[in-house]
Amino acid sequence: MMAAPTKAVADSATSSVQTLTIGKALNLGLRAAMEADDKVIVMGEDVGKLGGVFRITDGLQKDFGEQRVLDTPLAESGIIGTAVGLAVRGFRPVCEIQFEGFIFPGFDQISSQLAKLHYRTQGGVKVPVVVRVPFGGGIGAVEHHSESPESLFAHIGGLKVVSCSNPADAYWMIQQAIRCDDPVLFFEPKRLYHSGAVKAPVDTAAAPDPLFASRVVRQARGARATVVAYGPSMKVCLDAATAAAEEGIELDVIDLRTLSPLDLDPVFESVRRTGRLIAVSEAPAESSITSEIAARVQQECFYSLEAPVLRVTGFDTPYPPSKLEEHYLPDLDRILHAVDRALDW
Amino acid sequence: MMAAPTKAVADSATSSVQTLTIGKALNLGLRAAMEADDKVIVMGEDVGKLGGVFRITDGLQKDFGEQRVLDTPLAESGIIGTAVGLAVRGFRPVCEIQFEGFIFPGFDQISSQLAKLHYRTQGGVKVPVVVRVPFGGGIGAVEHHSESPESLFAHIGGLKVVSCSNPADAYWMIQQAIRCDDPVLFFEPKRLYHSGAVKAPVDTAAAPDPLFASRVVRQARGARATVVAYGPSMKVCLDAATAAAEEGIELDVIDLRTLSPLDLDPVFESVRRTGRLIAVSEAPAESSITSEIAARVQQECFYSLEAPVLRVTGFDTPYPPSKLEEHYLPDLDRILHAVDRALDW
Amino acid sequence: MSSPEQWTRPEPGAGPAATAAEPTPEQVKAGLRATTEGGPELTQLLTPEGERVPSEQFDPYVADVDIDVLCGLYRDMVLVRRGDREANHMQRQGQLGIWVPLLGQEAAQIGSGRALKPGDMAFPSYREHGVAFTRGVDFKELLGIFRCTDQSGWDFQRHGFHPYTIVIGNQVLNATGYAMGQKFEGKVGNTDGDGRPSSTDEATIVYFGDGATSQGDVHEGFVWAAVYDAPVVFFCQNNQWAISEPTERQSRLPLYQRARGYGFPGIRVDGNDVLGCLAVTRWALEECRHGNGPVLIEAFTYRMDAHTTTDDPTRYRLSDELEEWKLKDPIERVRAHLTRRHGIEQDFFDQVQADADAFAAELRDFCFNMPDPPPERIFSNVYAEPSPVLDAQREEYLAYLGGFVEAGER
Amino acid sequence: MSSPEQWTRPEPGAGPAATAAEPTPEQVKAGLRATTEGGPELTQLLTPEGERVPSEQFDPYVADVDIDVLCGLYRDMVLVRRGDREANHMQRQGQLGIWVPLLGQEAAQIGSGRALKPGDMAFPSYREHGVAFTRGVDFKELLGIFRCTDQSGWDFQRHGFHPYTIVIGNQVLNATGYAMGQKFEGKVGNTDGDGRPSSTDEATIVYFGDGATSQGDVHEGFVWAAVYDAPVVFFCQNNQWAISEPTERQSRLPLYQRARGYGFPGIRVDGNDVLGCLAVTRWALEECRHGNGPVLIEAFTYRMDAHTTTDDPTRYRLSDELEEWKLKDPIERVRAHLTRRHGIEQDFFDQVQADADAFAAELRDFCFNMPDPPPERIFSNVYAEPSPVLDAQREEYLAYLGGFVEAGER
Ligand SMILES: Cc1ncc(C[n+]2csc(CCOP(=O)(O)OP(=O)(O)O)c2C)c(N)n1
Ligand SMILES: Cc1ncc(C[n+]2csc(CCOP(=O)(O)OP(=O)(O)O)c2C)c(N)n1
Ligand SMILES: [Mg+2]
Ligand SMILES: [Mg+2]
Repeated sequence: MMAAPTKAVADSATSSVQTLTIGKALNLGLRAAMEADDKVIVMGEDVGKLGGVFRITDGLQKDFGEQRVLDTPLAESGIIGTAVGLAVRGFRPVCEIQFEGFIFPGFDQISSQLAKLHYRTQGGVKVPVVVRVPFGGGIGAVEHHSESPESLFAHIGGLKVVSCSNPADAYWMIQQAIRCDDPVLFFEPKRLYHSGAVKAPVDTAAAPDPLFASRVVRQARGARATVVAYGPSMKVCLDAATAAAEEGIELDVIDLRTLSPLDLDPVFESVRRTGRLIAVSEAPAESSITSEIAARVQQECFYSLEAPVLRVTGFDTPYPPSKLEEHYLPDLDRILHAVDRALDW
Repeated sequence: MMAAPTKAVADSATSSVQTLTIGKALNLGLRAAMEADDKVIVMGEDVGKLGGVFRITDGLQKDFGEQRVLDTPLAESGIIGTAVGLAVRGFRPVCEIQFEGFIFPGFDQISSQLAKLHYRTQGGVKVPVVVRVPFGGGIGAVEHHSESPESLFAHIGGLKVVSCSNPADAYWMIQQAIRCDDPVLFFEPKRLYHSGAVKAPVDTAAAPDPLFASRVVRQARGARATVVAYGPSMKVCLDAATAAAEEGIELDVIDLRTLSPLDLDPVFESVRRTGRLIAVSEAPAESSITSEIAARVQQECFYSLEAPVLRVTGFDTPYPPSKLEEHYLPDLDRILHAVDRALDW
Repeated sequence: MSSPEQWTRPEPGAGPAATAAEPTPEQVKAGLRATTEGGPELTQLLTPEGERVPSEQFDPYVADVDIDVLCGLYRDMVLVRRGDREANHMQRQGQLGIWVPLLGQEAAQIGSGRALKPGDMAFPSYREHGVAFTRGVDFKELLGIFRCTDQSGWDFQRHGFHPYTIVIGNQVLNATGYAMGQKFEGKVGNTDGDGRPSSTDEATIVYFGDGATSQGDVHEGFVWAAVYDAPVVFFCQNNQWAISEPTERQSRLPLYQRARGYGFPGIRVDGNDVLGCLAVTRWALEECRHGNGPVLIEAFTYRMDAHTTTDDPTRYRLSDELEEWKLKDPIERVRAHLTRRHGIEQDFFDQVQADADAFAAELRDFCFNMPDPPPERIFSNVYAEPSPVLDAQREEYLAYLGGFVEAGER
Repeated sequence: MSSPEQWTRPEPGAGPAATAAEPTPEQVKAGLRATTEGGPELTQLLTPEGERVPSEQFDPYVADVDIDVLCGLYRDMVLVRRGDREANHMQRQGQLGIWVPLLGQEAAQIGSGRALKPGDMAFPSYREHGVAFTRGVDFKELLGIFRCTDQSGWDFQRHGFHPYTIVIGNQVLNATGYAMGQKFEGKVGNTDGDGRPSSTDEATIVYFGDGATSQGDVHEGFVWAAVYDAPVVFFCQNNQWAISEPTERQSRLPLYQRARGYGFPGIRVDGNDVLGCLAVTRWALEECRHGNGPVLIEAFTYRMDAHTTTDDPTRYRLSDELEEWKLKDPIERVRAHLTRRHGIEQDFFDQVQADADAFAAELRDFCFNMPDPPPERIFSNVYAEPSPVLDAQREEYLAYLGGFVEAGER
């Protein structure tokens, strides 16, 4: 049985409000989850002594031991595949994939076992595995270290896919994902892990929002367009909204948080007011989550749309050499340009 | 150097017109490609003596030998990964994945190497590998044998994805895919392989349509809606159009043929006339090719649409026990129901 | 599971017959002619002729196998074969979408399955109907998978028998993870008050084929198990074929030798020798329970029928081969042993045959009356926790279906 | 390539220095104290002290290595180390996004790389700058990858050197496929007119690390190569660490023994002994060219620097370990050997040092002047054949960019 997380959390923090980066919030969230339930184990490459290449699991092995924080052999199918077995046994494994570009060797175990065991057994087997995936670009990295493959998992039934964009969500969502009885792909905005720009106070005692719900993060009477995004794109969208407001154009901004199943009701509601939607993501547009948003919004808000849903995304190419990523990634200008196009449609 | 394929084909067929199933057309197409270019090799599980579990490679090992038709060890990453190496060496491997549900162990080699080598090397390395994937449901099979994962590959830059729906396309598209210098994921409608219902005359001497182009397969003045689909769904869409016509409602029907990059110009053109679009696919709708179609059509045809783009697809679940697949798969009634909804919008 | 032209019902064919209760003169002759194969490394406790071969290492593991136990193993194998044949036949009659025959692998499955204790966990592939039987999973519970009304039908925890896994190799990693969990929970290497190994120690066994050994997942399972000393027995049924591909397409060396490269024991046992399989698996499981796992067992056996009911083995293998393996039939040798060495009378064999017939009849009745699942099943248990998107899809679809009902259609 | 806080430029650190041309007294003392490690199975032709150890099996493979060749190998290693240090330094200065040091692995890379013939093909991982050097790939051509202006910069065919592969294990399968192609094209096992092995026979070598051995792809490469007798040398540089994980996290047994389970030879060579690496790799390549491949070589070496410039090894390993391995430095032992056994004078070492400095200066100049790629590069070579969708995206984006130019922005 799990203790109520809020209690455990309160115990482990001296005050209930701390100013945290996303990386530190994740670290504390993991720690709280491990304290609350000794079936929670952390596994992955270099997550032990090193604390992960991003230090998200820093200190956990020291405090919880080698049997709860496993430096695994170097193979992602092995990580996911053994996590499935551990979950069948009653554990709640939290797997770290070192970079999103290395999740693909584990794709089969994710799509064939992790996503389907519960369905296959009519609910007889639960596989509460969390797969943590640092994702996204903008860190000046070499190939395979800057991709955004989340849409691939959103297409697969049986998986839940979420992404956090700020420290409070990072802290709470990771705990909620671990408590969730479904497999959760947890996409973390690696560019922002240690960024001071999104550092924020986190009240570790306050009741969190539900995990599988999007959130309106900026709303204005008279807003003329809606911007929807998730994870690393949230910051740039909020910056764009600030810039637009300075020019007198108010934007609603919505953080999806849950990428599958999508919680689009707040988006529909906003679009019905604004008449315009810009969907933003670093991933290629083709057959993606932003496609899905456009497809569903054009259906639900058919008579409200004053312009088509526009998308600001990565291009339909492999991730380019990162010297070019400023061109590849949605930035403030491209978002504002899309807003302008929508307004001028 | 490759001989012109038409010549080789003419040699191997007694008359230039034969009535073929899709399965036989693929078999003859593969044979023609192997005759035209001795760098073409076929590899996969059971493709040799057995001729593949669907017999698509029937007789090829007998005639071309064990070095050109390889019964490989049982591992899909191995199949794709060695095919990449063979392609780097100058071969043109055609890999058979036994059923689409077993492509996932090969996902990493597809997304990390097959899709990216050409880009990574600025064109220095070509990887002309064709990955043949029998896909789709309706065959009363057990789990993992009825899925439609094509959208996952459409999302990955660097891959081309196609699907054939009739014997003539099967015969020509497989040869064109093999001649193409890009990696091609070739999705074959397994349900129709040996179906008499889509058996048709194939002129093995006639010049084929381009590979990466969609095709309007039914068009009528005064058509009131457009239906777009691909592969195994084409037959049911055409049947639906016939049924609708009997009730006085004409439909344009478009066979996508190329799923990535999408060739949507004919769709835009049609929708501008009809004002309505139904996109049909057996795959789950979420973050899929049908999402992409909806997203792009709502943008390109914003002022022409009289109803939102509607989708008739598999549900966002794992593929169900196949006793239920008649409910899961788009059928004539569901398509006509969508047409009605679009007309009544 | 691979199925050429799966939607075409094949003609009822003349598959190998279920073993008759009484050996024919040919069978006796054949048994005598039978030679041991599988190389000198093969562990065998019962020859094809039914002779007991002593083994210093493994005899202790079957010291308790008296005549009753032997008769029980015989009965297990006959029932399982009978059930297998019945299911195969029902597939021919269109009652099942497909069947995956175990014919010829009864000894490997019953021997290893009976070696398990209730607290152990077995991870099957898709052919382990015999193992299922030993785990108390009713044959009837298997049928849903093959009738395609279901994807897995039993309570895995109660039976210690994980759902079938179709994607080759996947279960090897899942089993290894499960075994790691047994270890992490302290269920390995304990001693009771008297210093003897604790009876509550646990182990895991995972089944896979010769073809599966090529998959990366199987390798990674070996790596993980070795690194974490996981209490898992890797039980490879080398039935000589991976659909149409002989074992030479997967390996240069006997498969049990694969273990050499990882630093844990690998052993080849005669997979048609139920006693040998029992002994070797008991030994391997004890190694695991004591904390000395993992172990690889290669059970050298033969797939006597097609890969599945949709397969046509005449395209790729000679019937001579089958004839030769018939001489090594796993059931016949136990019958010969029971008759010649233990004087078991015909009565017993008749009774087993009657039980098997009843078993088959029950199976048949059940199968013919299996209900189709309701359309709602498509949407159930996709997630353990609710999904509003899916709920909406279900409601929309059911309303749509309801429309037909109202309209009197469908 | 894994990079904690990659966007934060770390402080310039005091990494191990490039080997000075002249051994310090400490170095000499250290060399004398150095002990052989890697177990008794280690093949070694040159001890850490610079003594030549005879080997019946491998001496014939270095019979042609005269003093000039030895000096050449020494020079190769010094240049490569100097280039490596320079690149590492440039990363600290912000000129490269990341660098992957090869420090300590010079002998494994130069020895094996120099064993290759022009017609052979090498498949590197991401640390094989030394092998690149032996294949005539200019160090400068490597920089684009690490400056992130490019993803691979050389003509693989001309050099017989495949692009770097970052996803662990992938290249092992690609190389195996390539080697299968060599075999299918009849480039293996031929004889010249005089009955001697043909000089046009080819082989492939593929590089990977100790960590990589756990990946399914590496296993599948072994399976394929064994089944198809592919002429491929699997060259595993066991540098003791996979980022922060020691080799024990990947295997119970020495890694070269992995080959046992597949039925091809596996051998452990002192990876800090350039002569040993040359000999063993030549032998293995000949095995392959003669049609007896594959072969696994484990080069037992040490990663003397961090995993990459973004890694901080002080978090997971003791500096003692590094100190011990310094005694086994791959360059020092050749210098000692050249000095003591061949009387090579200081002049030579001075000249090599000067060459190395020039090499580094050139590299540095080049790096500081590398242009950024144009935005169009994003869209080029996604496909070999045109894609109208992508063409439209490119045009739209370039037009959008053009708008800024017109507006005088950006
Ligand atoms: C990953 C994967 N690839 C392909 C298949 C199709 N397939 C089903 S069984 C089989 C052969 C398996 O052979 P083996 O491992 O020897 O087991 P056996 O069927 O002989 O018991 C194949 C190729 C599959 N199920 N999974
Ligand atoms: C599939 C995959 N998973 C994870 C990584 C991240 N990663 C890069 S290098 C490395 C360690 C590799 O260790 P080893 O194989 O010993 O090679 P070395 O770096 O020591 O040369 C890891 C985990 C990767 N590149 N690819
Ligand atoms: Mg088999
Ligand atoms: Mg290493």
